[in-house]
Amino acid sequence: MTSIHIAGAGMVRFGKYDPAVTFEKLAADAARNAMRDAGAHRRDIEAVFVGHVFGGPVAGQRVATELGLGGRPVSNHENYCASGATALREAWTAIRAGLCDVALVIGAEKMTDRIKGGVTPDANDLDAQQGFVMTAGHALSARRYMHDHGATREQIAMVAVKNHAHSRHNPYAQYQRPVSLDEVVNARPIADPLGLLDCSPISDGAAAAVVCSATGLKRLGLPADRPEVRAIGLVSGTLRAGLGDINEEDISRRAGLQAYDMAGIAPEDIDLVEMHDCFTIAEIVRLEGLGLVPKGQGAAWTAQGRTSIGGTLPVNPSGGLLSRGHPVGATGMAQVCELYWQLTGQAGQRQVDGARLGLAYCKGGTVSGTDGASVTTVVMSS
Amino acid sequence: MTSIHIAGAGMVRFGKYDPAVTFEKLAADAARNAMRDAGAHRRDIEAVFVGHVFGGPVAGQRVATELGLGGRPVSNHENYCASGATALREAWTAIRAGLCDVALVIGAEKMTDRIKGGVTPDANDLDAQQGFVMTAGHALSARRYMHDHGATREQIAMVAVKNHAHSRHNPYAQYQRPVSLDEVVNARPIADPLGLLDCSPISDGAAAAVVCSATGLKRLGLPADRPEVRAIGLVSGTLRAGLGDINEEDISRRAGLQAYDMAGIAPEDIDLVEMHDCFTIAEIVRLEGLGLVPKGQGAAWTAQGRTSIGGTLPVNPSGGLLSRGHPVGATGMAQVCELYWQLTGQAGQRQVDGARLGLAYCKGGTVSGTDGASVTTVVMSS
Amino acid sequence: MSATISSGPVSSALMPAIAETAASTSRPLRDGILQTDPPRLLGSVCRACSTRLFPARDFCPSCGSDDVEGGIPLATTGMVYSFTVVRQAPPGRETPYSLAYIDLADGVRVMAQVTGDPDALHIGAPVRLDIRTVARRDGCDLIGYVFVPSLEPEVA
Amino acid sequence: MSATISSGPVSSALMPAIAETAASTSRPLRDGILQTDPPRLLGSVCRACSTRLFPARDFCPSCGSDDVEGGIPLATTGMVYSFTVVRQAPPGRETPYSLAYIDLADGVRVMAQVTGDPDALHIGAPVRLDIRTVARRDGCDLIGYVFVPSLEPEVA
Ligand SMILES: [Zn+2]
Ligand SMILES: [Zn+2]
Repeated sequence: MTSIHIAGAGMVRFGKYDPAVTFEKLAADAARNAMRDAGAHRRDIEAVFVGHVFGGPVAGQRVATELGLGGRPVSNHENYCASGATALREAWTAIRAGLCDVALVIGAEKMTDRIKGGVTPDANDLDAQQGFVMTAGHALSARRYMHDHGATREQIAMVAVKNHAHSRHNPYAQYQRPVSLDEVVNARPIADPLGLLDCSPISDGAAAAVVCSATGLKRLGLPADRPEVRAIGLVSGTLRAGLGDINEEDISRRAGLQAYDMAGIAPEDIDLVEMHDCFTIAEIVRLEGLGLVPKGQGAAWTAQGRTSIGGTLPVNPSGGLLSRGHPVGATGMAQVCELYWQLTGQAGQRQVDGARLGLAYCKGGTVSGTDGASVTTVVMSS
Repeated sequence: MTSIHIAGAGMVRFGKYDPAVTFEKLAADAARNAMRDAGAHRRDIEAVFVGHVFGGPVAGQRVATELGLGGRPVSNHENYCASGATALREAWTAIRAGLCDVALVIGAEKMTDRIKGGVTPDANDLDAQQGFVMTAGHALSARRYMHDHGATREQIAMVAVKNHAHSRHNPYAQYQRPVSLDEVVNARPIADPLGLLDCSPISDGAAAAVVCSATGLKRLGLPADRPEVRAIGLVSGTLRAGLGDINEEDISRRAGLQAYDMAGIAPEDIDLVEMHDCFTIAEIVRLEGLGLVPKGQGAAWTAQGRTSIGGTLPVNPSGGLLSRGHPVGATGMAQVCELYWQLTGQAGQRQVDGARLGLAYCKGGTVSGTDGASVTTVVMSS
Repeated sequence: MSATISSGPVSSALMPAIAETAASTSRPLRDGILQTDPPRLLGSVCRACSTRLFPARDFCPSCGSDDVEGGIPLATTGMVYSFTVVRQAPPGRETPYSLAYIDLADGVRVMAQVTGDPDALHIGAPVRLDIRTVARRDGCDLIGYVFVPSLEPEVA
Repeated sequence: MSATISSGPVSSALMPAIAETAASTSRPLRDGILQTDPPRLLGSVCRACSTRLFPARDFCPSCGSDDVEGGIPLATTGMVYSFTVVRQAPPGRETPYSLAYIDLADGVRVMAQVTGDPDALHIGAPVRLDIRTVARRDGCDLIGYVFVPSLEPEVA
């Protein structure tokens, strides 16, 4: 079976763009950056895979037309916040299946002119009818985590402090200034105990990569040692019966195991993580679910700096969703861009020393009664 | 490389359902029918692929939860009217890549409570800003086809007469009564020269199949001679420069060639076609683009009965989109269900004699300046 | 069921009206999730492993059995497993409101709003079910459910 | 540009106003697609193979070249390649209106509405460009384009 590589990656800076800056423009700009980075011309691209949630029907085909890539197989893939990573998984699968050797993968979203007051589950969802919103779910998680493990509000808030400290050095991040613990703890309350700075923002943006087989790398004239996509796990949630721990993160555990098995690695082998920190507490419980941090110790690890750049397990050197921003369909591919830059030593002042094996995790959507809709786990090595 | 088979297929009747009959219920009912037909239990299903356009984020995960299939990889795929076939292509690719052996593929749509006055291109589309609607595009095609090839209004209308005659025998069709040539020609005008009965209706519905590798068939205890999915083509449109024939159907030609090459067949080998007749004229020009009917003769062929059941090339024995209905994300999988029933001799009074090799064609969406957004071509053999 | 009037932060979707007053123009928020006389949430129980679920399913997620019975009245009392006060929500829903996971006495966890003073809420607080009109749509009362804090023994 | 007032079926989005009257509160329907003085649609031309396109692109779909020049004024006269009268459309757009493919004299095909009597339209009918206000949004006139039937020689 062929190995599958990232030949090049590119983004646009995440942020809040004017309505005149369209979904198509963001996506095409990110794609051009990735193609330039890979030294890929139009003629090299055999297929286009696009992940997005709110771009509307055949959004990927509109983007491909802008890019002069009309004619190729183009497809659109949606798994809410895991959409970008799902598009990558479809490309990775197509290359494994021998359908193509050089594919363009784009994650993109234009949210600021479409989404008001936070993303929500489907209106038919029973929990949504009770007033469930994403923030509330994470607030319930945080409250119980503090109760069960003696974690403090400040320890949880340190996730935001850490990730904003990292994003100072990420030119693609929506926010590039540090925030203090006081600022996080005293921010406007959103869903107790979480405040505004515990929540990732609503953002616009796009991120892309050129994904290749070994044959494809040769065709592009690139060396065979480009970062390799070793595994991409995808799982959905299961119905939770009984009175178990809501922070059990069984869905994360299963997604992690799937990726570790496929890549032939153990969680201890991982040098850095791009984690779906849509909320501060989420970074903590997901790291624990993945088996990367011992159960109940994630908050303390954060406060001790163990998940900072320079710590034992750097998490979100990019700044994560909290600081880079969270255009939902783009996030998975932005994580892949960051791993690519880290694994090729191009991450500048946010470079993680000795970055050889990275994991990117996305979790998308909710389905009433389950522990989540969709989780992806991308394992990449240098 | 493994062969890939349809182990079982199932639908719900297409039509206009009450708002209380949800997207999730339609999709789950079709899936249960397909699983029952394949003799597949929950434990047999390794992954779920869902095609839809208007179901909302993580719709597939909501359906999987209803079905008790939580935990598996679930993904949502969109290529407008080609969404169902695109989901099948992703499953087929995953099996080829060795990711699974038994997959459930669902195409579903709940339109009647969401879509008013016909589907449209994205509002940002330049043509849409001029007043382009889908019907108008096909009316422009019909007018020019009549001018270029001396075809008559009545010959084009015969596509609707033929397909409604076929659907009398399809228990899953939205409309099961014949219509006369007079009824079609004198129906309320929509976009001259096309009237109401030249247009497929707005519908609700779902269709599903259990898709297997040879290993998967064994696991389900099924014989190895289940219908095989020989090829699935996927192409996007290209920008049209100059003053060429708008009925050139280059996109259909390319999609056909891709599928014929992959399946190792010639167009003459095809015994029957499930064709995306979203409008009467579309069936004619697409058959010509695919190389199945000589250029400019599709209208005459239809009027002569050559594309009727019993003719030399039966097209839409199911009744097609015009009669079966067109819940956009479901259509591609409904075509696959029909080919499965035809190839296994289960099509009752609409059975095509000697059906051994079938083609299903979908075309989805528009992008301003191109000849279409997305075309899929599924080749299946008995 | 007592005629409890909500006194604390409850969503605008939760109007202070009780189910008994509902005429023929009332229906449950969703088919099959509750009954009004006596007021109960309805779930399912697995005949193989006794797992209870809310809302009802036709299969058991614990053991995979299809031998599951629906329409089972669930316990009306429980304890707060975790809670939050939601202070920002998408347009159309008034804030603040208290949202909680309630662990019912028969082992079923339910997500619902809790009435009363949010500052008095705590993990482990006893609550009881209140079936009531929670919204009005197309001239019809939608019957839903909230939980109400119970009197609890003084802690020394 | 003459001050043509539409006399036939034209969408409600096409108001009978002309571009010259537009004050500073007017802008094109889309950036870069037209100019008002003189009134022209703007396209691109490939320096390698001379293919013209509307709207402009930064690459040539015919030969793949990136050596493409934008902002090229296109011919203002052309012929109807095909046409339809749209009698049903989604909410917000008034019917009927005539929509056509226009083949411009310099080899570019444009989709646009055509003013005037739809019964007089036919394939091959000569038309000319009219740049005009086609909609109003946020107090701003949106400048777009339609085509107007030209006088044609009597056919014997
Ligand atoms: Zn059980
Ligand atoms: Zn050229």
